[in-house]
Amino acid sequence: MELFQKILIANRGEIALRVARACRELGVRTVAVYSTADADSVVRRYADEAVCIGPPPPRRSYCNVAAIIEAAKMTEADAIHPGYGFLSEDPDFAEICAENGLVFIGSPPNVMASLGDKSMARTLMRQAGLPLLTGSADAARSAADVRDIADAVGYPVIIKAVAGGGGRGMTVVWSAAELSRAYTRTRAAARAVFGDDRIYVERFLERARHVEVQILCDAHGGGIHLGTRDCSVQRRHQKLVEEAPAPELDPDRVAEMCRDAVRGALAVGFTGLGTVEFLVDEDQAHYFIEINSRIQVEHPVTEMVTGCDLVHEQLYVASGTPLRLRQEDVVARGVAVECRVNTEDPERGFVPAPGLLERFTPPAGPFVRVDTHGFPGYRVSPHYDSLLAKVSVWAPSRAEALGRAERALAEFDIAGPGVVTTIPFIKKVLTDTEFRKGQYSTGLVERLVAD
Amino acid sequence: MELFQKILIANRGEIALRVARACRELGVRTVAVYSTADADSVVRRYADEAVCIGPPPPRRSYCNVAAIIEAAKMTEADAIHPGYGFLSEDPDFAEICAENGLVFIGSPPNVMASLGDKSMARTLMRQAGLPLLTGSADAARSAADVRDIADAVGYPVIIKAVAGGGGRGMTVVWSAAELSRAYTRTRAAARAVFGDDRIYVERFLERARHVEVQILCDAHGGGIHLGTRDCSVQRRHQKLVEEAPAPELDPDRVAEMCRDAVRGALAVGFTGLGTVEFLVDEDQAHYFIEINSRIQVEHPVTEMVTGCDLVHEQLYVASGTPLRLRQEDVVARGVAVECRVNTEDPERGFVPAPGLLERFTPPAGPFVRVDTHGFPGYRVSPHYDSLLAKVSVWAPSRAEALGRAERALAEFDIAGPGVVTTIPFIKKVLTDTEFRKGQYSTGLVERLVAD
Amino acid sequence: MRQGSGTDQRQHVLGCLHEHARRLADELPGRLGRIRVCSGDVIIEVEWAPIALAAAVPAQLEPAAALVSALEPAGAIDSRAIGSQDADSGNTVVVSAPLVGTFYHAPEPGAEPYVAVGKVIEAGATIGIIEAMKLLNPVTADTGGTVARICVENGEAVEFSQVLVEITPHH
Amino acid sequence: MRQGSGTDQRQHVLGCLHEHARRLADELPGRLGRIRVCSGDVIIEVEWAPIALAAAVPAQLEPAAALVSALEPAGAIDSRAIGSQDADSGNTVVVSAPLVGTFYHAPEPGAEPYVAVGKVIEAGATIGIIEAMKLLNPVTADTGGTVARICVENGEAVEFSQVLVEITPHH
Repeated sequence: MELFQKILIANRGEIALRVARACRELGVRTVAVYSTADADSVVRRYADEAVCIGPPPPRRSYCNVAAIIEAAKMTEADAIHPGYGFLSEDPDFAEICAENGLVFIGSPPNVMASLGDKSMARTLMRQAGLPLLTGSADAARSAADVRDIADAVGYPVIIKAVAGGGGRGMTVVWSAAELSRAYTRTRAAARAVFGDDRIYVERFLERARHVEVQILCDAHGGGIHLGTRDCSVQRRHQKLVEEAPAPELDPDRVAEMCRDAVRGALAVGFTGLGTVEFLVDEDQAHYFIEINSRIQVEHPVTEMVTGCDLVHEQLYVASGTPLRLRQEDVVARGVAVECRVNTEDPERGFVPAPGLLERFTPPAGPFVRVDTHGFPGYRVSPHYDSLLAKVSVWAPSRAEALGRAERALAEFDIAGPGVVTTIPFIKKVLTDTEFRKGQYSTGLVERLVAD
Repeated sequence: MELFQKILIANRGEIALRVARACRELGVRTVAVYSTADADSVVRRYADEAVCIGPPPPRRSYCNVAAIIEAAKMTEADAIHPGYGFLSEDPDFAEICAENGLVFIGSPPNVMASLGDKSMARTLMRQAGLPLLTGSADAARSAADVRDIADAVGYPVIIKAVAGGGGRGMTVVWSAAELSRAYTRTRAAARAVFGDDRIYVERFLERARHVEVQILCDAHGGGIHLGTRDCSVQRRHQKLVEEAPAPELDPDRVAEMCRDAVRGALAVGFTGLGTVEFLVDEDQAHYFIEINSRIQVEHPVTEMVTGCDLVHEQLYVASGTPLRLRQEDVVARGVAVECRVNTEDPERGFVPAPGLLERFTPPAGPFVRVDTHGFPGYRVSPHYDSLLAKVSVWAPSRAEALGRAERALAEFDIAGPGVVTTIPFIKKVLTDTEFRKGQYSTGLVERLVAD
Repeated sequence: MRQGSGTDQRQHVLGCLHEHARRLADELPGRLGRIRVCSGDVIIEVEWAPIALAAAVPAQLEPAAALVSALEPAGAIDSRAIGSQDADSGNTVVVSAPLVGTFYHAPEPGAEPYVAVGKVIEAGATIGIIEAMKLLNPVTADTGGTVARICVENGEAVEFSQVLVEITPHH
Repeated sequence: MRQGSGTDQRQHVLGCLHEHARRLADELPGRLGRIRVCSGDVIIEVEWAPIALAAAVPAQLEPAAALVSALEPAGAIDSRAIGSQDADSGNTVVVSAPLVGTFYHAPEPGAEPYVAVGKVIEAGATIGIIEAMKLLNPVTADTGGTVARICVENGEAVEFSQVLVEITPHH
């Protein structure tokens, strides 16, 4: 099976560079696309070719389907890697790629459409036998409908946008008194953000952990998992620290969750690289939340414990190659931790704090990996996500990995006028007693912020 | 068992930084020492304290025993890590450390002394049952003695200085006609360089591979090995590319060699981290060459395949902790390759080409590790070794590792007036057909240089 | 695609200079009259307003605002944006590609090109067509004048903000 | 200082210049009128604001030589080498530690110190002792003069090239 000749990378920042590196290792040529705000980006220089696709606003550049398709055609690319965010889970874009003879590196459009509808995804996974949090069978039809469900489920409940996902478009409701207002607000927000005001209701777990399973499925019905990641260190559903494997879980429960993940994905015809997200309660029961069909920001921790280059494998299955790994070939070793270094000010509610990087030297040395698009003299753009660097470390044990993460973060030299990063906050997380014990839940960050 | 409180790092360059990183991960404070030529070094800033110990010439700074001992005393360090080179295998220095209440992180002085005498090391290893190349039982006493041995062994032979090692002080003799001149010359050189003109004679293997075994022994008689490294890519006995494990060897032969290594080390009371070097002939028979009792330049490849931080383990055994790993805990996975980026000009016989690094951005990304003391604006000093950076990569297979090494080297951005590196030459090695097959010998570099 | 690495570097330097100027202005006490930052052979000049002459004021001010916009990388890049702008090269303005696609000189194969070098056009005139996703998008000039140069061949692919045509305006 | 042509180096230099300008403005007394920092042939110019219009002559300060040594990292460090050199501070020379060890003012506890501030010494005079590995190493001054300052306490550990004593030479 032939790999691709030339891949257009329809993304920016660290993930664009990460994909370009994988392509180069596999002898695949690359096309970078960039907005005028990213004219000095590393990936623009790194790629074999580069095309300017529009002005800074994403909808006119990185989400500009016409510009990207035209760029692929003019450079004679045969596939498009969408990275994460932007167009990575857009079924329409995937379909247009196909119509233009381009391989979209992701799941088939109809599968993405089903999974993107969180209510339908719930239904499909229930049919596949995955455990779900009690809640609405389908999208709730009215305020009364929502009230009936909430009463049946018991408070607190969470109202989620059907078109949401990735932590966006959800509201926790603690009592019946708040319900009607929360319903109205969530619907309005969903309509504004997603153009789809359907919502559904689920039981809300207060002390849950957010655990996800990395899956990889080929186009021939084969599917494997690559173990778990714990992503409970979140602030308003935005992840700050992730680790693999999820700590302090019963191995049998983990095995069951991973089997569920693969079964669920295969049941809906999923192909490519994906993540099945679960909530895990205090009794270690797991509940399906959603499936993502993109490479995740936090994929390096899985790579470090499995030794598997996920982007390589993603390209292989996208090209039609059957899985190169059997389930028994995937052996997790040690512990990996990723720290997200964002240009945000934790002291001021994590507001973006971009600016010119006058000093920028990432950490290095044994078992440390840094994915970043930063360099000395780089100006962090206010137009995009504030993720500047991912510092990932590996060690044989969790305690050693956390020590190594602290060492690495202490080495990171970033300075510039106006530039503030999440590093000090991440250090607080790493030294938190509850976190050290591996017994943390999604409430951790809120507690640390309050301190 | 308590680890050290504060370690003085009696070295410079990348290895000093590497040791400082390990110390920081383990919560051990560090003292850097530096010559006036290294006043702007990274490790000086990285360490908790720093002491200027002398002017640029090594014998007045990094080999200046009095200055280093005094620096350790004034900073109240409790141990000294010697790195590699300089004082790392100097039994007198180790003894003076002990007299001053400082732990020398290495093997006991008497063991180092025995192993440093290559003729005595041969004798000890023969007694321990290790296979040796046929040659003189002891140091050869005269030209006639040498001739008798050479006639018995058969040409070509190699004349080696008893006090040599690490590839220094040896001459290959192809025929009886050259013998007398080579004998005289090698003795004279040995006298000049080592202050000891004793030599010995061994059979010379033309198409041999240089394979070494990483060993770790505690102070309680315990010893394990951490697998093999192939270091056959050498130019005049200076290594350029190393990999772990040594490729294309019969697993039973490897197991035997590794057992020999541990047995030999334990037989002479070796403790700490060390390397047992072997020549492996075309029939995969192995012959002992020497034992080194220091951390090796090429240790990262072993770390990458075993997941074991060798400097951590070195510190633990030096502090008296029993081995933390059993032999069965050491499991090699995948293949790691290290490329030495030296500031040398391969086009002009590898002459040093130091200078100001106007541009310096090392490669990064998945499964790439760079150990370097370089930074933009750093001036490579002509006073010291020309090793500027070690680019190490890991992958599940050797072919993938070589592809990744090529990717990483292509990313390395180094430029400055007068600065030339070995990168282009290393690229030639990586793409060489014989090397790709894993069937190379110590003659590889010479052939590539001749091309 | 078109910006050489020399330009990249220069922009990078400019960004730094800008920062230096700004920070000096921030950090230095008193009432500044002049800051000069130069990279040619690395010069920083700071001049304070002559106090006694406060009334006569700032004839000599190389105003901060001008410096900022000249040194601002974002501004430099945005100047490649859609439509016509003053080009560096004196008195021509450029029409750049407002989208990615294939540039055509004429409405259809064999037809008369919209413009030719030397032709006089009015503001708002169509200078070509960019085809993207099978849609034909006319490209118009914001400024009238004489067509000085056609920078892209007929049927050539263009990226966003690529210069298509240069026009010498009439004054 | 070796002047590289690269942007990186120039930026580094610029950073230094910036620092100099800021610090000068911070440190210098009076009301500043003008600072000029230059690297081409290394100049700093500071102009004070004309106080009462007329007569205030712009004082030109800070000789180039001082700036050179301030900007040259390697040079600055090498100037810490063994023996006596001209110090930055005008007309004193320093005696620095020729080895690492413990500095003693006197040959033995309770004895008269070799030198004291104000004492006149001749070239070659012992100014103290450094003990290293139980050996006592006398430290001598290359230049005679009046002892201006003793920079290290008795019994204090010193690193290589650390300044021990400052001497004002006689002319």
